[in-house]
Amino acid sequence: MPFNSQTVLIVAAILFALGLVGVLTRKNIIFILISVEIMLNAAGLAFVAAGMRWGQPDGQIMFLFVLAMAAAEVSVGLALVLQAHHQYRSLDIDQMKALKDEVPG
Amino acid sequence: MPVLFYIASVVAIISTLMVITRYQPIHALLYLVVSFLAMAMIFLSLGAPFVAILEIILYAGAIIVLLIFVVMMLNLGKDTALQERQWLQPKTWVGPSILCLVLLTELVILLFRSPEVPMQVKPVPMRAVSIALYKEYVIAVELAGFLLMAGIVGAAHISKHRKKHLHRFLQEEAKGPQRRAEKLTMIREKESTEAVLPAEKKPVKKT
Amino acid sequence: MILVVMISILLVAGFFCWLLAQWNVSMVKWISLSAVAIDFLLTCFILWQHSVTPLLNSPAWLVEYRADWIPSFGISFHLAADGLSLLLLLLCFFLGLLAVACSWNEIHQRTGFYYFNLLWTLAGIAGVFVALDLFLFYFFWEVMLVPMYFLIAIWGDNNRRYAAYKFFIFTQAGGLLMLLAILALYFIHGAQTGTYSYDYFSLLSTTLSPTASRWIMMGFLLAFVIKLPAVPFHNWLPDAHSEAPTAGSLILAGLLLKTGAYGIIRFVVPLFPQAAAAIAGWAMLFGVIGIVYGALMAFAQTDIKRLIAYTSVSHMGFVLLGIFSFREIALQGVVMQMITHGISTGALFLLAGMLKERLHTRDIAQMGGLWTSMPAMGGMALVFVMASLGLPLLGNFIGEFLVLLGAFPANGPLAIIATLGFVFSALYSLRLMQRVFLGPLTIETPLRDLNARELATMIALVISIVLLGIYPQPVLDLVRPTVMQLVEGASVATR
Amino acid sequence: MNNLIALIPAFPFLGFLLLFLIGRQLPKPFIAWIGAGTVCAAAVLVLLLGIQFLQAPPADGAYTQTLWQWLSTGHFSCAFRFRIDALSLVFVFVITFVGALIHLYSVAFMKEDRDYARFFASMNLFVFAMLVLVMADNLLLLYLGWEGVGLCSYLLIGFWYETPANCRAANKAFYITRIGDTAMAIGLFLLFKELGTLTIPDILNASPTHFQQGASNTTLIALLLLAGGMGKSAQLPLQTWLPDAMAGPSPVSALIHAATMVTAGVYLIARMHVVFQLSPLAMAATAVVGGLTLLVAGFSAMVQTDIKRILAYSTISQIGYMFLALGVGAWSAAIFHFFTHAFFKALLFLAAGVVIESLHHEHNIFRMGGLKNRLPLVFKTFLAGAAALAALPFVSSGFYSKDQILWYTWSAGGGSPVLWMLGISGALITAFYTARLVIVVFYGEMKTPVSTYPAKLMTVPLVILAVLSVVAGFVEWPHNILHLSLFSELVQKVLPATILRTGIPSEIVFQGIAILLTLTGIYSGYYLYYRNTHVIGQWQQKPAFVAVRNFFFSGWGFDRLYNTVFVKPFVWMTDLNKTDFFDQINKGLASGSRQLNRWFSYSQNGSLRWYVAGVLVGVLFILTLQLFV
Repeated sequence: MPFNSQTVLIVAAILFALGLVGVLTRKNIIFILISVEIMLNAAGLAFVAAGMRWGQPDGQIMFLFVLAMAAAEVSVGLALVLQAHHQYRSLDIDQMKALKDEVPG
Repeated sequence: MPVLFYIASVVAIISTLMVITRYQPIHALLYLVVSFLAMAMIFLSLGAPFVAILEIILYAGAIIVLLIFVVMMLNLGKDTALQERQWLQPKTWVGPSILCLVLLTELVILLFRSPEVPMQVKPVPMRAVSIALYKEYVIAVELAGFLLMAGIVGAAHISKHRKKHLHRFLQEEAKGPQRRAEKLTMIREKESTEAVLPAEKKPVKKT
Repeated sequence: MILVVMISILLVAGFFCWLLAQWNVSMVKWISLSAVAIDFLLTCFILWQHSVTPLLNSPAWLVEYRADWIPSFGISFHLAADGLSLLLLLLCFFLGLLAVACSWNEIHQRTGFYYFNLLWTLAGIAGVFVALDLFLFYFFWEVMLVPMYFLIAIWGDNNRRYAAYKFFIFTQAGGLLMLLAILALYFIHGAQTGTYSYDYFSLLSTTLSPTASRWIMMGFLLAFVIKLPAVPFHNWLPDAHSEAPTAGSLILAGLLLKTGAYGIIRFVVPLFPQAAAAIAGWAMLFGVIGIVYGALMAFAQTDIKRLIAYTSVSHMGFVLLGIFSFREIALQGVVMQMITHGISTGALFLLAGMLKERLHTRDIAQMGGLWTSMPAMGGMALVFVMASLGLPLLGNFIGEFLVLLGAFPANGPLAIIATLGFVFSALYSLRLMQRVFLGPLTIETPLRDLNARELATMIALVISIVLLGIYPQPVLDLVRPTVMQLVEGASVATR
Repeated sequence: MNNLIALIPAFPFLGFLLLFLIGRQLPKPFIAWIGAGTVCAAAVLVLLLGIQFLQAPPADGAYTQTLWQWLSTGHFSCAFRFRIDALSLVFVFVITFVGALIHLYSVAFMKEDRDYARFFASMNLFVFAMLVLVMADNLLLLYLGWEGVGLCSYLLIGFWYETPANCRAANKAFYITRIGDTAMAIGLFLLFKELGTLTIPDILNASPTHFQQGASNTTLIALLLLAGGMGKSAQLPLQTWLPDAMAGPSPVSALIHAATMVTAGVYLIARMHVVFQLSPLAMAATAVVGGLTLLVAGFSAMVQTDIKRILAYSTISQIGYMFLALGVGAWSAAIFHFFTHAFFKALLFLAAGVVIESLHHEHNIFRMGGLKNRLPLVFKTFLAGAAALAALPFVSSGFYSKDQILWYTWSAGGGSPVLWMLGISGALITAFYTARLVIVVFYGEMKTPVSTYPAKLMTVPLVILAVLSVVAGFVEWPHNILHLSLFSELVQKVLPATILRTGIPSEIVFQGIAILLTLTGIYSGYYLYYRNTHVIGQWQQKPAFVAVRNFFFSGWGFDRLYNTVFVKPFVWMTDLNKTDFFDQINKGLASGSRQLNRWFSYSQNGSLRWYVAGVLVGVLFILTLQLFV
């Protein structure tokens, strides 16, 4: 397999898909957060790869922003996890359905 | 370099696969570290050493540590693993996996439509990255700063409250002062009547 | 300028009512009464001014005011009144006075906000009657709609939320169609002439392709027939009328419906003469259906306000029939019908409100024999019931007769069916009279007959309806230039 | 004098206004003065006017006075203009004169009533409206009066409104006449469309040149006007309201439902005679309607037991004679019969009112009887009226007018033996039921004691009317007896003279037959109800007789027919759609969108996984689009 930009992007796509599977299948919020991290990371890889394809620094800068965002996301997300654990005594995502719409009668 | 890249990619993919299939949170996190390290290798092989180092420091270092802290704090151990084991039956994961597979296939097909361009690995120096960062993207950097700040404050705020609080919109409507006063007197009356009753019927706890 | 003053008096007085209600409620009533009274006198003054000079020779537009509003979009603050507008303004302020008077003791909660809404609705209606910039027209159209919504939704009867929503959705749907039509006209006109303007007179000169003209006209027409209302868009009316407070019903029946008719006369026919002529037959048909259907529905109702509401549907059918016959006599009849229907139906709603105040019900099955205890009210009711069934000597007859007389050459069979409306109107009117005032007395509790305030309002209405019945000539002369223009425009179009 | 004719309706109108506005505060004598006084003043004015008219007729045959321009728009213009010509004069005279007498009578009759002011207000308004009707210069003003009298009729039939039956009768009267009125309104529209004017003299002048003889539009207009007249004058098939209208007080029945309002149809047709003459079909229709009505109503009158209903059916029948006369072209004969009928029928109703009041509001004639000696004055006056109704030869006014009609139904231009047969059998029936009425009420043994005796104010009008019932006929004699035809000379200033056919048997033959039949009718009434009362009793054993009797009694089942054909389906239909069919459409729209909302709500299930899957599906959708585009 030649070392093309596509190859790198395919790797990123595979990682992204794996992260997505994680988000979709797991029950525990921690696992979901982890999977989100994988997806963000995969997106970052795609950025970097695209930047390197043109030999420009912009891709790396985008990766930096993704990184910052991931950090903020993880910190808020984990705070929410703690809070959820306190209130629901569980980290089961299926128990948290406060946004469910009440079907009118 | 391609060889390095391929090896790292395979490691990354396998370890990621392990992440999403583990039942124990701590195992998953350890595989995630491997995955991140492999990713750092990929970055290196692409000629982006700065990013590779950041990947290791921030992702594999800071974020993973945060996650591990939380896992330890909440004592997520066997119970969680059991729950996940019971949950992760084929019927729950086959459907989403197929969807994701379709997505992946489509992405791959789309990727192969564009002309194949061989990758010339030519490292972009850190200097260029820094100049671009503080020149063209300076506003974005500021915004990222805001974001992190907000993240920190938000995290601090959210994790501070211990009691279950409803949003004010969700609270009972029209709780005027008069009504509250009525309620208070009602409660008092109730207590006074209960005072006459035998002791074991008294409310156990008063907050 | 005087038109601007009129409208702003109402708007400002409305604000003051809202603000001052916290301190002094009775002052609020007096403020609103005097604001409407001043406007009424101003309108009388304009009419008097123009009656000194012979009306028939004066130009069609008697008062005009124009200022730039948003010049970059061609939006101007353009108000003008011809005989028709002035007449409707007079009706607007006359009924406005009665509306203020009849809510004097009826409204006890949020009085300031109530009068704010009342005055703003009146301001919106007055604005609709004089706006000659289409953007401004739409603006006033909405101004009259929203306070009316609040009037129904806050001070209405038990089922007020439903009625208010229904009223709002119906009129708003029509209003949006009209907005689309206005915009389409604006852009087509701009593309043709290069100057983008919402002004009525410049838009009059737009030449439209038949298809475009038909669609744009349908937009306007739908908005207006919903307001009118014509069957099958009349459903909001019974609910809104029956749930609204008395003054609300009065304004709805007396004025809001007239804005629909006014819109057709002022905009639909002059702007799209060919398209209007092309659908004239259908429009007349719907008018006739409205006449018959409204009458049948009115006959079946047991809720007194719903009954009166359906009579409005029936009477407004005459308006549609008359306008689209494009005959001078019929159009004069339409104007008469608008004015007299405003007065007579308004009076009936006032009476229904008084009955509700005394009996706490709107169900005519629970009434009966009220003449014995309230002969004065019975006498007044008789006058207006007779007006509603088109008894000569009272104004409504003139309107209906002229409409039919004019519509007859235009479409004989439809006019004949419409004339059968006379029979149906007798059916529902007498049923109302009999169920409420005649028969054995069913209510034991002593009832108070009309007091001085109520008597004064009713007498004012009786005098006006009788005057219109025996000497309608001033009205006819006043609107003659407008009507003539319309007829000429339509006849050019049909040729 | 020209400037005074507006005062004639103005007086009663003034009375109405005063009584309507402040009537309840006034003491009863005041009300009586206003109510009766204004009509009397009008009557005096009419007498003066009439004398002047007869002495020095105006140049163009009519007095006119314009009050103000009512309406003027386009080429339509109408004024409040009154016009009195010979025809109007006859009507105005009857209205004010009989009206004044009835008002005087009512002053005493209604003395005990709580709503004294309302009664007189309505009566005055009626006189005003009726005067406007007959004095109108244009058809719009005529229509005003036409509807006005309908309103007053409604108000007065339902005068005792606390009884639901009275209100129903009032409503029925209004509804049915309104049907006729609507037809008439359509006729007016058609006339205006054709001629461009509604002014009566203009119509009469323009019609012969504008319309063709027997053209369909002329016929249509004439038939529509006829329908209007049929409604107001209670002719077949719109006659059912009049018997029920007897629910009103007796003076009302006398004034409105006997003397004046119900003859408005006659006036209208006579007024529009030019239009009718242009349409032979409409003339024939008028005659047939009149002929059938007089028979149908006569048969019903034969079996009624309520004294006022008998008179009501006889009124329908007599107006049938007028229509018959109009239809055959005997214009002046119709008006002459109206003239005499107004006196004797008003008399009969007023006398009946006295009888009813004297017997504790007893309406059934079979519970009366023997009143001849108890109420001698009433008996004598009633007898005078009854004689006129039965057309007793030579000594009653009814004889002269009816004989003329019967003669013309054969001999006039539009006449035919069939119509004559209808008329002559009607005469027989009339004589029979009149005799029955008089004998059952006044002869035999007394069944209900007399409780009150009429006041003087009630008997004086009776006497005056009784005298008139006898002598009013003397102004017009049959030609073969005496050449005195004052009435037709007066009326023929407006109405065309009756054209006789040629080759007709001598008039004396018809007179002989008519007299013979009248006497036969009277005798058979006398025989069956006085001499041999058991004959009726024997007949009543037979079911066929009872069935026929009940059929006649119910007014030939018209009420039941209309009830099943019109009223019930109408009420059913309106009730069916009470909640408004179109509202269901809107409600359907609303519930449809609510149902959609419910369906979409299921997607809003709060599960994060579900939302993410939604996003994924969306992404897939976009990518798939990318793939295939």
